[in-house]
Amino acid sequence: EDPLKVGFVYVGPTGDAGWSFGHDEGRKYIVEKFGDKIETNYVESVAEGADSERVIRQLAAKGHELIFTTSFGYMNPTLKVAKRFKKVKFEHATGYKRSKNVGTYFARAYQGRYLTGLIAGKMTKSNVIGYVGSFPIPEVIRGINAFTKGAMEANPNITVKVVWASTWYDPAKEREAAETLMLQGADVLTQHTDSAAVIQAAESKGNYAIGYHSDMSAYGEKAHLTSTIHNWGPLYAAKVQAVMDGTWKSEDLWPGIAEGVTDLAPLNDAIPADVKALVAKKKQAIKDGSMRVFDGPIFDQSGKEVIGAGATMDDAALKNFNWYVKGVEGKLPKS
Amino acid sequence: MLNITLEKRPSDSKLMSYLSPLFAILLTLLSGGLLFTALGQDPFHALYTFFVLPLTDVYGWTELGVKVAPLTLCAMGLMLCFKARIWNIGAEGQFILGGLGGGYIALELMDAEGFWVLPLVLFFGALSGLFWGALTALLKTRFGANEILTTIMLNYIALNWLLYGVHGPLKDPEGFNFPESAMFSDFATLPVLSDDYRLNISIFFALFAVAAIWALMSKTLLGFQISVLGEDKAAARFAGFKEERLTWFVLLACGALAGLAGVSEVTGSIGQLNPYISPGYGYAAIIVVFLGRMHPVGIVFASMLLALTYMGGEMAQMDLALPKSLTGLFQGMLLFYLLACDLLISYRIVRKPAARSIGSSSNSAQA
Amino acid sequence: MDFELFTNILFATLRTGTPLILIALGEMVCEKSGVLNLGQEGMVLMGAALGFIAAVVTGHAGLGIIAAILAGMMMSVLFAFLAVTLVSNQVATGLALTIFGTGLSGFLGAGYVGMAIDGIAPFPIPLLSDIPFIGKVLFSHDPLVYLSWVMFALIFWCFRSTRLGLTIRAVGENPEAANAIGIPVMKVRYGAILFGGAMAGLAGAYLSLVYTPMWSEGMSAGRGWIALALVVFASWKAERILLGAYLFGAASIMHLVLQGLGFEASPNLLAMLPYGATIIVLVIIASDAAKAKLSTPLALGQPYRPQV
Amino acid sequence: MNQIELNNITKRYPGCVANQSVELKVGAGEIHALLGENGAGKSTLMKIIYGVVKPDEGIMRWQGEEISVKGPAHARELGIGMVFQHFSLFETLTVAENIALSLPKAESASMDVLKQRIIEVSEHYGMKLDPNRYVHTLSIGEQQRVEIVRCLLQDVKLLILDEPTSVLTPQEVETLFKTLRLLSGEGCSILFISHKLDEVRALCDHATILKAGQVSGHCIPKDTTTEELARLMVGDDTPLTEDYKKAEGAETFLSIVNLSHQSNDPFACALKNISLEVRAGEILGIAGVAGNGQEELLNLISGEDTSAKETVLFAQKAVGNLTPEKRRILGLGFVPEERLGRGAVPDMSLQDNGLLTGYQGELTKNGIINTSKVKAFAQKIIEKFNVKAAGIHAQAKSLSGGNLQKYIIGREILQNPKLLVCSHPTWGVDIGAAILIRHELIKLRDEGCAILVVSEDIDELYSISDRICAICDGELSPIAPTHDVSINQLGMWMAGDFHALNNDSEGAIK
Ligand SMILES: Nc1ncnc2c1ncn2[C@@H]1O[C@H](COP(=O)(O)OP(=O)(O)OP(=O)(O)O)[C@@H](O)[C@H]1O
Ligand SMILES: Nc1ncnc2c1ncn2[C@@H]1O[C@H](COP(=O)(O)OP(=O)(O)OP(=O)(O)O)[C@@H](O)[C@H]1O
Ligand SMILES: [Mg+2]
Ligand SMILES: [Mg+2]
Repeated sequence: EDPLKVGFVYVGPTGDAGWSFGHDEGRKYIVEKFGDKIETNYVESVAEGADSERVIRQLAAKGHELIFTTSFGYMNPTLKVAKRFKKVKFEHATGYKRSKNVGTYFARAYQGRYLTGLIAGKMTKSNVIGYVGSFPIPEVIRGINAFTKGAMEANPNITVKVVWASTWYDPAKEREAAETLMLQGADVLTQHTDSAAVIQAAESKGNYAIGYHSDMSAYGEKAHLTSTIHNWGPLYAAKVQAVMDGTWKSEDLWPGIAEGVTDLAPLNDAIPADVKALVAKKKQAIKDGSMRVFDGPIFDQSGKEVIGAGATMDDAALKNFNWYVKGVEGKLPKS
Repeated sequence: MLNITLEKRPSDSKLMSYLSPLFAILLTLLSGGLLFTALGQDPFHALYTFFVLPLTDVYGWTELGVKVAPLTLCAMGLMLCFKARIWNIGAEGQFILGGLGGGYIALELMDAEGFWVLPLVLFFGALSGLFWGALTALLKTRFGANEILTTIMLNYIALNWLLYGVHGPLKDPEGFNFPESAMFSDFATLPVLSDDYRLNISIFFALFAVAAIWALMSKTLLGFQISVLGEDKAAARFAGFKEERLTWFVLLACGALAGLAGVSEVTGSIGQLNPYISPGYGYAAIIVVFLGRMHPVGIVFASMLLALTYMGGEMAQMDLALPKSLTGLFQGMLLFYLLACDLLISYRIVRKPAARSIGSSSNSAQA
Repeated sequence: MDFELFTNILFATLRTGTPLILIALGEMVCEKSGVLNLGQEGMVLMGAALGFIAAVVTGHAGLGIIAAILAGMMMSVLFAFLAVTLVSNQVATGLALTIFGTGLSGFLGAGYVGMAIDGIAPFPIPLLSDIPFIGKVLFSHDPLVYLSWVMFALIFWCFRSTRLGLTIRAVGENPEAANAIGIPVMKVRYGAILFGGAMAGLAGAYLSLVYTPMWSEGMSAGRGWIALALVVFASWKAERILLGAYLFGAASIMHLVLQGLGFEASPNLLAMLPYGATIIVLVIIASDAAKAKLSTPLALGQPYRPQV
Repeated sequence: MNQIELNNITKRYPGCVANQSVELKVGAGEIHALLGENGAGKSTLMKIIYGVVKPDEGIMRWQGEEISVKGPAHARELGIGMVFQHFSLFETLTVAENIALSLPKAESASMDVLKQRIIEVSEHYGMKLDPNRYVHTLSIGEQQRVEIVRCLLQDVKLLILDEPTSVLTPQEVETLFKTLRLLSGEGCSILFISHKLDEVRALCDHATILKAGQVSGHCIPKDTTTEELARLMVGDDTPLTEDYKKAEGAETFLSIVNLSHQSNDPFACALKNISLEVRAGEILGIAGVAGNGQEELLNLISGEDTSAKETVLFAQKAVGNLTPEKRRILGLGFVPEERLGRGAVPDMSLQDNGLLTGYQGELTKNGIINTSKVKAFAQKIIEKFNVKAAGIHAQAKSLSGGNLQKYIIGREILQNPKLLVCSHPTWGVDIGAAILIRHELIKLRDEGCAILVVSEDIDELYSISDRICAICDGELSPIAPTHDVSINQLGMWMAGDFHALNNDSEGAIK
């Protein structure tokens, strides 16, 4: 029998230690797991404009039965191709539009962000934590808020300073943003951009940093406290299995720490044992569902209680985050 | 002993100006073949995958058209500028602004119904591109600022305006704050030629632009003036051609054409505004103009060739797992070879008996 | 703004300006000889990629720098062969070099994306770096920052009081006359282009070995273009290149600093700042047309091939 | 022993043989003239001696030794200096820097020493120079001094001067000759190229005449009449002199009124309060050494540069602020100094170059080009003005200088101008073509066109102008009927001495 052909479309190069790297790790995972029962192909650095539609369509036309389109910008092109190739199953990462043969998935990376926030709050001496943002979209704001919430719980005196680099990927610019934050007193940094420049910046100044997407410890052994990482492998394996079994259906998956899709890289030994224990405890609580990151009370920047104690934010609200929680400094830019 | 030297031709060779692109393509294929061999691929299969496979079905040809249309539109505008030796690198910014301006109108007219919507959107797109071209023209004619540099800066600024728009005021209110606009209404979407394919009527805009600019350059005094300005500024001034006006004209025309390309892209293949509306068409069009020898028909072929390198690059990734950067490599090579072969237009290679340096062979001379 | 922050901003400004200085000084020498090389971006990227690869392979960042310089020079030989020997259009050749270099660096560097190396560490100059304020701002940098000053001084001196400087200027002003009095025009141009390539390669090394020790495709992110603008801004004067590069560095730091200071504006609008500033400066420079003409290499961009 | 000896030198260029089996001998201390028509191969031969051009065949002996000159640096080492027909100076460098560039490294090591030597040498030979001045601030005469001093700084044994006098005032020529005689007395050989046969007779000991690349004769200039020299150069069949009747002119067409102008080009010469009138049916000649404001004045007349409205009038209509296009409509025709790169676009065909200024007439309609009419126009110029070209599709750059000039003048004349402005109409044009061009100008004048001619060739101005004047440093001398101005007085005017009275005993020529 012919192997099942699975296609992947990446927005960046596969070796970027960032977003696309994580997805390609997922691809390798299923190759490992299913062996010659499947055949995978990928196209990297596919621009999110009109070209992506052709690439997705080509993959479909070449007989791929399951196609993962792994960036937000592929949402509408994926839907357009899916309309034409009704038998092919599509999985679009980070999007919100689905159809009969298009499902969506994402990771609850904010859960990891919360845990790293705890560490940052404990590790800062200056009580200023720097956050290099890419663009103020809900995904990023959610991360900032989860991180700040964790940090505030660990240390109510901190503030989180955000600088928007206005790029997903420009190492020098990310580095400049990190430097700027350190100039303004930040001694722990984290980033929601794709390169490890922020880690390097922290390392060079003897400060701490927390990575994102993949284990970035190689870029700063002293500075790197941990990273929030994605483990797409199990999720992809489940989807492949479902297609093989004929049980695939369009759904919106948002797995997190409980499913092992979101996780933390190994913690730096500089982190005191009690902090490690705190992180482990909270992680367990998230895993077993006894706690959710955005359980109330949650205050906005003005100190007004937005979510009361005992309440929690639902997923719809999380997906539409467009305000900062208490502890973040500065105003959320309207764009 | 024979040695090879270059000798300037008294008059440029017409034949060579046609042959040079062919030589360049052959050399590129040859080098490409060697490169593929070095990468452990069967060179013929790899070249086939890169240059033939994308065009083995109707779909491939229509997709070629999808890329050729914006490339040709931008390139026709740039050709006008380059003919006048105005090194406008700004088609990218003009393209983006065209998309942004047209897209803005399309979003404003979301609820409007009627066939006037699309022309209005296209018009505004072209107008926005024209406005961006006008900035360059103003900076150049009024302040004498070098256009290569101002256009590059304006490209960055245009991109940031687009980002500002899609992250801010033009964001889809129902889009979960993601940086894209709502999808445009059907009345603001370019009709496709066939429901099976993406190719839309913007290909006719491109063809029309080719015809119009060909006529402009070969039949009208204005076109003649543009050529003279480019060939020889002093002669243009001497003849009384108005440098400033011509500069304005070519930059505005280029802006409008690139803007039209931009708005056609957003109202055509994309259907909304997002941060990625141009995969660098404005820059690629520069190569197209040089490859196409600054001639409208040449530009059509060059656009097709360049579009093919993009599609071939995708094919090579899918089928041969080769990296994407091959596309740039091929494009660079093609241009290099073309520039090198162009030498043959105004020079010829001659094999001369080595100049008998004075004195060195004196004995025989004396004898 | 407190004093410490001010010190730090100045320090960061010097770092940010450094790659621009390296590229722009190289391009300035090249343009002084009458050759316009728009391929900076491609050469920088090749320098960054090959420098990084060499550093990974050999384990020595120093060797990486040498490799980067060689890579920049190799690219510039290609340019020189076309633009000088084969008298091709310099604008087109430069653009081709940028496209080619971007593609080739991405291609060669593909296997090295995401690798980490120990970059070149800062080297605070003993004693000097202990001076308050000045020591921090000027003397606590990495070696390439100091090297950029050395190169600046060399080039400044070269054009102010050496025969070499005169020769280069002569070739850039009137290659025909230079040939007639026996200056080897082609050789001088080759030399200037190669020097430009070496400096661009060095700038690439700065990015991939010092500033952010990693390789990523297109990591120069348009700095080559900015440097080209700087040369015009500086009216082909080394001291003004230094000034311009630091101004630009300050502008690109400031749009981040302003955010940190709670300045309320769209980050996208702020990101336009350096580019807008560059245009304004270009306008100011160009408006003094008479002066500009005196400092512009008169034969800039004109191919020349002596007839023998 | 001869200082230098050339045997059997041949140099071929694509399409022509510039030198064919040329023999030349110059003794020590001898001043040797090289004569010939345009394109005869004089400059090429000199460049071969100086090592700029490599010969295809032949032998060169230097002080009896066979040598092969590797390049200008080598030539200078040997003691050969050359002043080119087209200066090889760098305008943005100082005098001292310009000179340093052509000296061996060791000799230019110290700028201060060099400057001192420049002052000494230049004073010794009576050509004062300030080493600190920028070349673009120097007059043409001063620039030439730089070229010569540059040669003299080294122990020069052979000095080559390629048409050094074409850009000098008569007085400057005298100074130069004194210097050259001094040099010759010191044992330095001189190779002197000039088209001005009187000068050759006054200065040179021997002359070699080149024709179409070959040596066509030798003579001793002092013992040969100017007429005979000319015959040796051009052959028997060409008429040598033309005598035109002077005309009076009718009503004024062009008036320039108190025109002062400083363009924003730092290398440009400022014009100071210039007034002149050109009448229909006359030719006004303006003499002057290049770079004294001729360019700027002509640009203001042609409209390529503009001035206050009332400073330039065409038939009483103020046009100072109008564009060239509008002035052409009012009847302007213009033949600029640069043929290629202004008067004609080098890479365009003759057909397109006809359209270049002919676009206002019937060649276009509503902005659309009438191709067949453009072709007919180009064909007509070629036929009427006897232009030798491969046809209307030939690129302008493929024509020889003289033929292109005929084409350009033809193009302007065939548009029936009311005012024709000509800059150096026969510069670098051989004698046959020059006669044709002058003849056409006179014919146009007699048809009632107002003509303004700017030239450095004084003989030509005397031959065709009805009234004459000179320009120096942006100022215009008095204007007088040609008959009433002596060569001497014109020379004073060219040197800026406008009050010099016409008290010269020789009186006006002709
Ligand atoms: N670089 C060149 N390429 C081709 N032909 C050339 C070149 N230089 C000179 N010639 C041709 O060689 C011939 C001799 O030129 P040359 O300059 O020596 O003449 P000349 O006697 O100095 O003339 P003139 O009196 O005008 O200075 C001319 O026909 C000229 O067109
Ligand atoms: N630099 C050059 N490069 C190539 N060809 C040249 C060059 N100079 C001159 N020629 C060619 O040499 C030929 C003679 O040119 P030149 O201008 O010296 O003619 P000429 O003998 O002076 O004729 P005329 O009397 O018409 O001025 C022309 O056909 C021209 O194409
Ligand atoms: Mg000559
Ligand atoms: Mg001639």
